[in-house]
Amino acid sequence: MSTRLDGRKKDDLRPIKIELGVVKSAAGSCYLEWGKNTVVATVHGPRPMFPKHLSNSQRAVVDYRYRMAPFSVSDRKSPVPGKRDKEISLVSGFALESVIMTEKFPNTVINVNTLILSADAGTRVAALTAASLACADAGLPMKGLVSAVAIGRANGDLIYDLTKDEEDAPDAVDTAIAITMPQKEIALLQMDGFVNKDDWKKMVSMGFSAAEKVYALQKNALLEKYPVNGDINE
Amino acid sequence: MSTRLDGRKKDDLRPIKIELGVVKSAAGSCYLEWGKNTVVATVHGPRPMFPKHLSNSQRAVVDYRYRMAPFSVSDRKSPVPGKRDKEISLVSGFALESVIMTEKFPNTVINVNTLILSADAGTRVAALTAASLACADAGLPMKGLVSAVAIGRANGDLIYDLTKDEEDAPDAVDTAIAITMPQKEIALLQMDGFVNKDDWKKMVSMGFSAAEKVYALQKNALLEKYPVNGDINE
Amino acid sequence: MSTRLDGRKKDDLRPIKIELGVVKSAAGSCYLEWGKNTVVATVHGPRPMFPKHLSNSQRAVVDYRYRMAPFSVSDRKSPVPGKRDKEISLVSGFALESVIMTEKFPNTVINVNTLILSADAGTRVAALTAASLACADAGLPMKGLVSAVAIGRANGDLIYDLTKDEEDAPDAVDTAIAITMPQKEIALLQMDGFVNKDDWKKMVSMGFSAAEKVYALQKNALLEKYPVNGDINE
Amino acid sequence: MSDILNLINAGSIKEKIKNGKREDNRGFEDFRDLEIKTSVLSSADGSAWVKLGKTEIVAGIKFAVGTPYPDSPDEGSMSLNLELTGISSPDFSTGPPQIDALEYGRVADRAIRSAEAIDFKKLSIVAGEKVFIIFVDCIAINADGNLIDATEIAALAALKNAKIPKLDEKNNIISKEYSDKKLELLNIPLSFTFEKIEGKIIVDPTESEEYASDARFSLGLVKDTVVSCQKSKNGVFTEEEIFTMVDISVNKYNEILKKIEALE
Amino acid sequence: MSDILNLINAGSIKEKIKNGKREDNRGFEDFRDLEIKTSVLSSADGSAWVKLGKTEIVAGIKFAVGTPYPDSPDEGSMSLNLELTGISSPDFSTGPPQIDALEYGRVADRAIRSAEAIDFKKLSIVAGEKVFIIFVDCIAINADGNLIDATEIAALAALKNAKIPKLDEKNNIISKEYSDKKLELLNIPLSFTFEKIEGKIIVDPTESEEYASDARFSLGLVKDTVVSCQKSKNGVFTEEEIFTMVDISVNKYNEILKKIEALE
Amino acid sequence: MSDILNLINAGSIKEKIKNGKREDNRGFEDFRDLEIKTSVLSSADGSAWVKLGKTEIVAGIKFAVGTPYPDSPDEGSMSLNLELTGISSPDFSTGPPQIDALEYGRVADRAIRSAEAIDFKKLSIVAGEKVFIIFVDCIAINADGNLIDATEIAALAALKNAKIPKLDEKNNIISKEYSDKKLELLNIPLSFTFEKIEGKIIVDPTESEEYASDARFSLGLVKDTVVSCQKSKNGVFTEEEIFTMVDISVNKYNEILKKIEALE
Repeated sequence: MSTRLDGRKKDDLRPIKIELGVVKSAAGSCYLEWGKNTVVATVHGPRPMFPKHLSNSQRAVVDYRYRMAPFSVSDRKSPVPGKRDKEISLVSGFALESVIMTEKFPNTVINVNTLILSADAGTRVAALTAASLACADAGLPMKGLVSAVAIGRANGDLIYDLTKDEEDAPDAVDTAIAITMPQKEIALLQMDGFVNKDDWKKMVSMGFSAAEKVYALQKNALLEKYPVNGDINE
Repeated sequence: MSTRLDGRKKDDLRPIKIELGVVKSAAGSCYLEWGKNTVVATVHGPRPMFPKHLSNSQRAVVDYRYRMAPFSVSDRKSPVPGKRDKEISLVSGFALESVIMTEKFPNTVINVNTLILSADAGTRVAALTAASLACADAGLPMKGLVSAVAIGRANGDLIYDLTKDEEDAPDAVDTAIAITMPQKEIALLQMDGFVNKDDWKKMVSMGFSAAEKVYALQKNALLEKYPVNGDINE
Repeated sequence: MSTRLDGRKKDDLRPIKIELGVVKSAAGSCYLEWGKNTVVATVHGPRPMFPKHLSNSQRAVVDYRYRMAPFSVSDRKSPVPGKRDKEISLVSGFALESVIMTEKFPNTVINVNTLILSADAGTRVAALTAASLACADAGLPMKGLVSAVAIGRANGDLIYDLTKDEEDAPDAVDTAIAITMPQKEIALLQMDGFVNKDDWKKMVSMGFSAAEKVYALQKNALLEKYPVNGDINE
Repeated sequence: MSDILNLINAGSIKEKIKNGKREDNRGFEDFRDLEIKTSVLSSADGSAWVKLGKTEIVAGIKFAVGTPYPDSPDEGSMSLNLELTGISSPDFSTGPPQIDALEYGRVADRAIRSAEAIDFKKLSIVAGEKVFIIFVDCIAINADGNLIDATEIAALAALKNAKIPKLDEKNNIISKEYSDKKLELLNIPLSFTFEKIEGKIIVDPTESEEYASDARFSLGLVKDTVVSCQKSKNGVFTEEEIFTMVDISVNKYNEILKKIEALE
Repeated sequence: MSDILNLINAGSIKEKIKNGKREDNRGFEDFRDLEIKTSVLSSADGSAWVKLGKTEIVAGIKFAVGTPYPDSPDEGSMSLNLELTGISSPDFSTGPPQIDALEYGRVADRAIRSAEAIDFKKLSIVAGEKVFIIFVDCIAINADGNLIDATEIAALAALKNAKIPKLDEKNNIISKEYSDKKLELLNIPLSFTFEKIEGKIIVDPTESEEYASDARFSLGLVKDTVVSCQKSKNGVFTEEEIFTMVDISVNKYNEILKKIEALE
Repeated sequence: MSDILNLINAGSIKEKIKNGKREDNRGFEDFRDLEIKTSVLSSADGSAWVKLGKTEIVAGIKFAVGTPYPDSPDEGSMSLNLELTGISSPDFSTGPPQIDALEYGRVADRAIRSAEAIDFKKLSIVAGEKVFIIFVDCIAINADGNLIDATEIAALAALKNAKIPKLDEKNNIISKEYSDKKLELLNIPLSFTFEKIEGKIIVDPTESEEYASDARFSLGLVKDTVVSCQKSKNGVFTEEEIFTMVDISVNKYNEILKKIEALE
């Protein structure tokens, strides 16, 4: 089995480091390093939503923001959010709404902010994984966690968790996938590339097993900070 | 009598094709081809106006939008409305307010949207003519119709309904005029050019007769769709 | 003692001309020429503040705007306010709030607008001096006036009221200072430069004496327009 | 239809879906009638008017001359934009930023890009200096659901219809004159959008059906090759559901493709 | 004056107009006192301060060096802008986009353009590469009606007052140095704005009169030549009324022109 | 902490200050614990993470290549920006323009500029044509008062940490490759921010203390040289208070400087 540029096997994730509760003023927060990605996520709320006509009388709305720091990428990024940022924010917020018991907080907003401080491919899944932990750290009632990961193809291989160098391969395909745990349903799925139907299905399946690895790390981090609660998701 | 590049006589309009009710979700709508101009107009409302301080306790406000599709002109137009678009929207909305019985709907807004899909001179009068029909199609109570047309000068002649080629003549003058029908009063009058007082008066007078031609076509289109009502404006 | 380019001594101000009540529609106004600076200031209000959540239930809020006309400087300035304009507006508004009895008008806003028509260094202090007079002209209850002036260094000398030419000196330091009169407290203090602690303290002290000169002119202007009231600030 | 009516309507939609029926009696895997007209606008370099049921999208192409990106000096570029204007709904003319239009446009855009439908190298005019930029502007005339698929079809039909403008000696576009070359499309990516209502998967949703659903999935395909996908809304899908939707899409691809290939 | 007071006031204005009187006892065809000062600002390349009754407009000219439009490579350009700021009314400092300022500025701008007041070819510096752009920025100091005519007069007086800057060897503007050439005006377009109240036509309206009226007409003239016009507000005019307003304007033209020609 | 809680809290803060105490038992002239980490981000050309008590600021440096200003053709430039995002408070993610962030960033920026900390001439690449622009982006991770001083420290630590990128033959930046030269800082300006509560002057305020105060003063220093200052809020200071704050700052300067000099 061929190894990758950074020595990983096909189904290895990059090293992930999780720290909870880092931002003192937030209800919940998470600092996460994922390879060379660095992310901070915070949760504020639920709190009453203004303007009222944007609120939902049946449930809380998750206002998710995916933001890249200007210095997180090669060429300085403008602080003004672009189309890509807004699209990722939208679908990531949906993914979180699928596990938060939003029906307990009608007419409110839950603000989830994620900030990419350093980027090396896979930032949206790193942010969503961190955001899911920040929600748990905030003590929000949740049906489960969201465990997100990228699956892709580079140089002919279907692999877990591509780096930027691997994403630059001529045949690269990148699939971002988020799984609700322990329910194992798909909460986010975005892909760009050119891949036949069967390989694509394989990648989706790989997403489930890769997400299990992410979930294990998420659980550990939560258990370390909240040992008395036992495993909150099983 | 000299004929024009496209074979028309001085007091000929370009061919006008009208279709009512084309946009299913709108209260009223009109698709209009006027020479090489293509316009769609829709009417929504009246409905309560927000923010309230912009509403009028005596009558409905007409929120008219004149918009050119990016692909409607030679060089792609930015989708952001410019000064010209806003000015035309303002005075066209005023023209419609002069015939709609807005006093019947205090504190509401009537949204009139016009979209130029293809442009070849005279777009503002084509849009206003279509918008007037869309209002009638929406069943809004009206004192009459607005019939709009451009009158101008090109190559020494005072003529009806200039094309873009004629507008590019060195001595070109362009007057947009909208007449309330059957009242025959001036609801819109905009002009740029350089023309002596007497010729200018002639152009205004020509506007009235040209508007009659437009009005005849408008009536036909309405009678065709609403035959049982008889002629709603006479 | 060396004289300056325009013949002034170190502690001379440029000629200041004040005219009150120039803008008929405003509650209070002031036209002020300060050397080659030309400023107009107007005051409107107090009036109820919208949106309400920006208002203060204990007092009036001063909404101060420092604006430079596009033609007031060498290269045309964009009409869109920049960071510098916003910062000056913020601290100038604070300075005025320190003398206006804002507690008398809870939940209201007092709009203070200043417009630089011609600029030659010292525009922020000219604007604030004019604004203070416009507030008095509007009859707002005030604990005193704000008298503002620039103190600086050019070509080795600590001097009053620099011109643009003096500001361009290689060793130039510029300190904008506003003093509440007759209380003699510092309401605004902004400085850019490179000056040792002791010289800087000297400049601050010079600010107090220079502000006295400005105050004398302000009092004269008010007494001329409102002779029956006597000296309103002593 | 207003939001409130849609909400009320959602209940009956769900009830029908449970019983295997759609509001317009289509099968779960049936598209609505699709009508495509091209060359509908004299001012655009290419144009298409697409009706998918009551949903109508107009797409217009404009070529412009610009400078290439530094990291691809010999390639032109494309910009696809979807606008939801007051024409189709008064809610679009004011109010919050159009996040829906942004998402739909992004999904349509990414499919074309990933499918390598356009050979951007052929859009180079002077390598490193001047390239063609293709603007694909799509405007919703009537919005009755499934704007993503309708936008994708309109964009491709308009691109297929596009003529490349002539250039003068300074490489500026000569207005209304075209070279003999038409824009060549290497692949025809199509979009297939599904909604999940009461556990059932339906294709080509109407606006009412969209309101009744809380999970959407869109797939971009070239024949049996996946080129893009997007899961949206706060519902979830099982792995099996995802696989089923891919299989349905691959089966449907040729049906839609034929309508585009039939165009002049 | 606040909106509410203006509304209350409108009734009495209408009553007076019916009886042939205006609130300030002017005749229906009389302008208010007009005062024009130029060279009022040391920083501008040309400037004017216009008082028309209580309405006051300051106009300042700035030259800049820019690139010409591709379709007129040897012509400079002009940009006229009217700003209604918090100086004249607190309502202008916040709130909705300034549609009024935009309309007034457009009407004033179009008259200058149509009148061919400026020979744009004389503003060419290096054909096809560098031209002068003239910025005419007008700011309302006090707004008491008829801002269009006051803006037009202020803009023209400032243009007439403008000196063309000197250029260095790289064709950049040298600050505060001017060539011997003044900007030449080929024509002096003037604007005449009318309001219709209770069926009567009045010229040079005050702010109160504007509130009492629901039909406005503005005409741009060079002597007896019409160069622009704009009907505004939701009232209407008869053909005869329009003709009357043209005739009044032509008669008034020289009266205003003299004040501008008298300027240095 | 919410605005309302801060207001309630303000009373007890004031009471304590009157009795010579601060909420966290610091002396009036004491800074909170300061921790500075550099090289924390692999993507930035220089970076620092500063903790001042609970206040946390991340600063990242990015070099870009641009054209110089016409009036300083052989000098590069710097742009410092502070962002208060939803990360630190949900109020920052929406709502009014961030006037606080703007003010804090301006104060930090002006101190660096006035101190001539960076030799902009050394940032020239091709005189008159190409220069380096340094972007200093600061983001508040946690906002617990005294953002000005924390931002100043973070900006300087990140600048001190910055490596100058390598350029290719066309003078474009080569990604992730650096020349041997580090960015040299000629002076280290530091900021000292004071609040006045119940007539007492305190340094390095917490967010709660900021709410309890109505007068702020910030001073930028290089050793005993003043390089910038800013009085803010609607309270006032006496001459003597200002002088005292300068003296305190000069005394504190070396204490903070050492922490920055200790950085690699």
